[in-house]
Amino acid sequence: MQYTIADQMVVCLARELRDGDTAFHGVASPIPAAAILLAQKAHGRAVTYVNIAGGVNASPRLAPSTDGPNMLDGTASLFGLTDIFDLSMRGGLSVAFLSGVQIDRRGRINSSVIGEFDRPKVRLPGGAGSAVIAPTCGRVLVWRGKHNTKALVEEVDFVSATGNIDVVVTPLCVFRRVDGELQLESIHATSSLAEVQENTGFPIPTREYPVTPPPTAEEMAWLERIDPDRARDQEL
Amino acid sequence: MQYTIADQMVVCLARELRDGDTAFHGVASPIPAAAILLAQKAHGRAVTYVNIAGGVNASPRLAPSTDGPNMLDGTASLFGLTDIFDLSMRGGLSVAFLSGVQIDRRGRINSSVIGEFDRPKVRLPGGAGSAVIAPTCGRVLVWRGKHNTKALVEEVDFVSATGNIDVVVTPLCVFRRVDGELQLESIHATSSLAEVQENTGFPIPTREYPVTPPPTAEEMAWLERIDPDRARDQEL
Amino acid sequence: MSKLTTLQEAMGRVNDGDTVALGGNVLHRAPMAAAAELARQGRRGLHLVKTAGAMDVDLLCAAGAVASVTFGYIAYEPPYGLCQFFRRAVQEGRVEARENACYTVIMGLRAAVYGLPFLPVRGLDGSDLIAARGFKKVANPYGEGEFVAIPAIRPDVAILHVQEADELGNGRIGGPKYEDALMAKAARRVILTAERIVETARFEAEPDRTDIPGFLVEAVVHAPGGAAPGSCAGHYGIDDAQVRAFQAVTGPEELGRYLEQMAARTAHEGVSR
Amino acid sequence: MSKLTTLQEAMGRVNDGDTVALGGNVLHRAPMAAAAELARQGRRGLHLVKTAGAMDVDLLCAAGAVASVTFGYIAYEPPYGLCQFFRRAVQEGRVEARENACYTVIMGLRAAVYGLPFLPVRGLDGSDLIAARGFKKVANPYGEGEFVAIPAIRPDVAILHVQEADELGNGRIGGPKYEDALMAKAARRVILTAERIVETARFEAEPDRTDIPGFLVEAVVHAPGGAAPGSCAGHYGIDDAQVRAFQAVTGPEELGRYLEQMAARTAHEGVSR
Repeated sequence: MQYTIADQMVVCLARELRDGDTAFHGVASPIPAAAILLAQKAHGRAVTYVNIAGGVNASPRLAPSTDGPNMLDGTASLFGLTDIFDLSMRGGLSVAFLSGVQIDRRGRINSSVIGEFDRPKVRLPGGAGSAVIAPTCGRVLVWRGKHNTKALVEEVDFVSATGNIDVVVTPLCVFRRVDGELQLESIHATSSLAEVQENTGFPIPTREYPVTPPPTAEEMAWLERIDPDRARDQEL
Repeated sequence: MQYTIADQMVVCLARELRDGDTAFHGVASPIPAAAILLAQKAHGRAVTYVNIAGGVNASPRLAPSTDGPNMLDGTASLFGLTDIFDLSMRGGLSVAFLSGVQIDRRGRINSSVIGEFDRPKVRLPGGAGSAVIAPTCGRVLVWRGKHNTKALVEEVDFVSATGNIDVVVTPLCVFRRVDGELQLESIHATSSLAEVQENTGFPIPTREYPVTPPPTAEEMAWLERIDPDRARDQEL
Repeated sequence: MSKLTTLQEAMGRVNDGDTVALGGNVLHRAPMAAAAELARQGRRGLHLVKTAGAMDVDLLCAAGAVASVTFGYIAYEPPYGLCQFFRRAVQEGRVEARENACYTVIMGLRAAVYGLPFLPVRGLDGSDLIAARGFKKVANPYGEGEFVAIPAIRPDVAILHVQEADELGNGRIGGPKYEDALMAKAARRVILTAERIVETARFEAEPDRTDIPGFLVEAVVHAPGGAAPGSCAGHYGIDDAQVRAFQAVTGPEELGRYLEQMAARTAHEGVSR
Repeated sequence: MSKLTTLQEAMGRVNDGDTVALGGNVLHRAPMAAAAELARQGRRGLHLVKTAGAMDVDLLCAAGAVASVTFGYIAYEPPYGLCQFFRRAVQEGRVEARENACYTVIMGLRAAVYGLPFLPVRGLDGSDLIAARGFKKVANPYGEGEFVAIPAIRPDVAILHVQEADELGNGRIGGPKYEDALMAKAARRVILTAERIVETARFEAEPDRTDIPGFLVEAVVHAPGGAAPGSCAGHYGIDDAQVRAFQAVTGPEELGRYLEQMAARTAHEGVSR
């Protein structure tokens, strides 16, 4: 079956969601948006889906922007970013999807700067809500559209956010944080251990790893309906 | 011309309002509500009128309750109690109408208890918002529907609220706070210095006092339109 | 999926000793049917939270259901006077009066919404409430100023009466909103009683008008007349005779009859959807 | 009574050095026409405030109008990449990047709304932002716990683009609300630009749908297309060509031409009411 790397990433993230979860994504997040919708529709997960634009269990037709008016399609109430942050602060958000420019071995995220904070070599976008969400929400699912030694590093230049990071999904593989360190959990069928090792800034032990289960036909059929314009591919 | 004591009190309070004021009243406040509406309509004062129910420049037909749905009549937005408190805290509320069961010589208000706080002789309703409004809003206009030595006291049993109290209007007279003490400013035409002295719990110097200007015919005509059911009389 | 249930079942979810926030304000849109049902079920030791309460608080005090009330104002508006059951219960030491300013109730609820144990607040300067309630202070770490710290108020349950709800728990309030939406966010659990149960499509058509998001709500009760004898905007005004009848109640037997009558009115009107 | 004025006059009320909150989020309902007019008028030293900004912030940085940006996120969403003018200005030391979490921008604005110099906040644990930004801490006076204190953010002016406004300043937002209403309350002054100017009766008919109460607003500008080339819910989507044309601008002359073209589009469409 034909599928893209984005499809694989969406499916990996969707499979992380559980009945009873309340899950959030912010801006620039078509892959997480597709993952939440896939978990609800294809996997039948009872997930409460809140997005930055204010939709609650909305059914948007996805676009590269995940902060626009389409994100309210089908919502019965507005529960915007401010409400979502508050919810996380009081312990009511079980899953958040976060990304970062750098992610390090300990699962810490940098979206702020390369170099000095006050006079950076590269000014990055900023961590958005991650600094407050990561320590307060139940589980953080991290995705990153690039996997190279600049993205997956031994130690971030700056800790924008750290906390309950559970999983990191990249175009090559899936990491899970165990005892405070990212461990390689599975390698996508489209990649290899050698490729992961070569493109990761921290050591990956050489041993047998499972192959990430690829998207099923049913998942792909649902993805076609959820994201017919393939916004998810724009992230890679 | 025929008028009631409540009419006189409304008129006294209305005359205190100035162009540019933002004025608030809470529950159980038909006299202040009538005063604000009178200042807007009869005196042509450019007052922004916010009420506890959320009305902004509403034109309610008054009722004994000043917290019900009628208080939204004609409003173009909702700006409720929470918003009004916040507004006062950031310095944006210029006038608040407050009452109290006891009011003392220094203009302090007690609506909490007679006797000990924890095991009171009389448990009063509570100061509502007065404890935070009195110190933060521009000017507090106090009204009290009874004038006797239990209401106007040398010293309150409990300070529910204190702060920018400017004027106290009673069925008998008008006090203004000068240098931290209430001073008798005028006596209503329906009362006398002897009656004020007899019914006030702190000394009132014997001298000539102005007569409070009674309601004018125009004011009375407007009051008839603003409060045709005479909710204002219910307070006395 | 449906969260619709009976008033009896929903109020059965409130436990003795719970902290209970009540929506509405004075005699307007207070959850009266719910309060009466709690009283009828003999709930005990409740810690009530409300900015400005009236008959809801008074009725629960009359029934002996209350351990404390956190409030800014507990009284009727004219012409109904004070809440005599509340007043006597406090004076006799049966109920603790945790007086706040209405705003400090709001700030306490906000602290709970923000996941904080306290919030600083402006105001209260010179008020004996600071000492009487044992409020502590925090200093501004960036400059001058000390501020009273209001402890978080996190209700176990918020009981709110709304004009319209759907079976998923979405709620729409007509007329004044009061502090209901804040209570819904501050509380661990939310129970709605509603004049009308409507289709979810109605909320989807105008989601900006939904005051209570359904996913915060655990139970919805169809309770037409649920704010009576207080008012409910767009439905009914204050029922003067019934308020006065309650105020005239003396003794538990009369109160019992009054509560049964209230229950009968709601049950009768509540048959159809 | 009418607060209606021209975009030129309204933006003339913004002073060099002002702290300016911008409504909307990324490329959605940002006050683009207003930002372009500020740039065209040569405003300098602005302190911008926004949770998630994109072309509005980038354009003002390109024009050299900006001294600092208080933000959680400054970038486009895919496929437009980073805000290169902002990025270079920060890297070259011309603009100070006051990075926050989006939530700490919100808490800073809330502090201003509540008249407080700071608010405690949960979260931020382990983030280098605490040290980098010099955030101090406050202790919970009632028990365990220390919390980062976020200094108040009180904008001199909030500039918000809304779908509908009346001449009194009432504003209604369609689609996502973002942080606009909070900004309106936090700021000393509020300026609205609006797709449509409507009669006040429209607000009076549904006051619960008014997002910005008119009495907080000092000027209203009829600016159809005022969020372009970003989107405005119910009116238009993102104008891909115009976003890319801006990103391709090199040098002040090209920028000047781009700004004049934006101004011409708004002025042309803005003639009739």
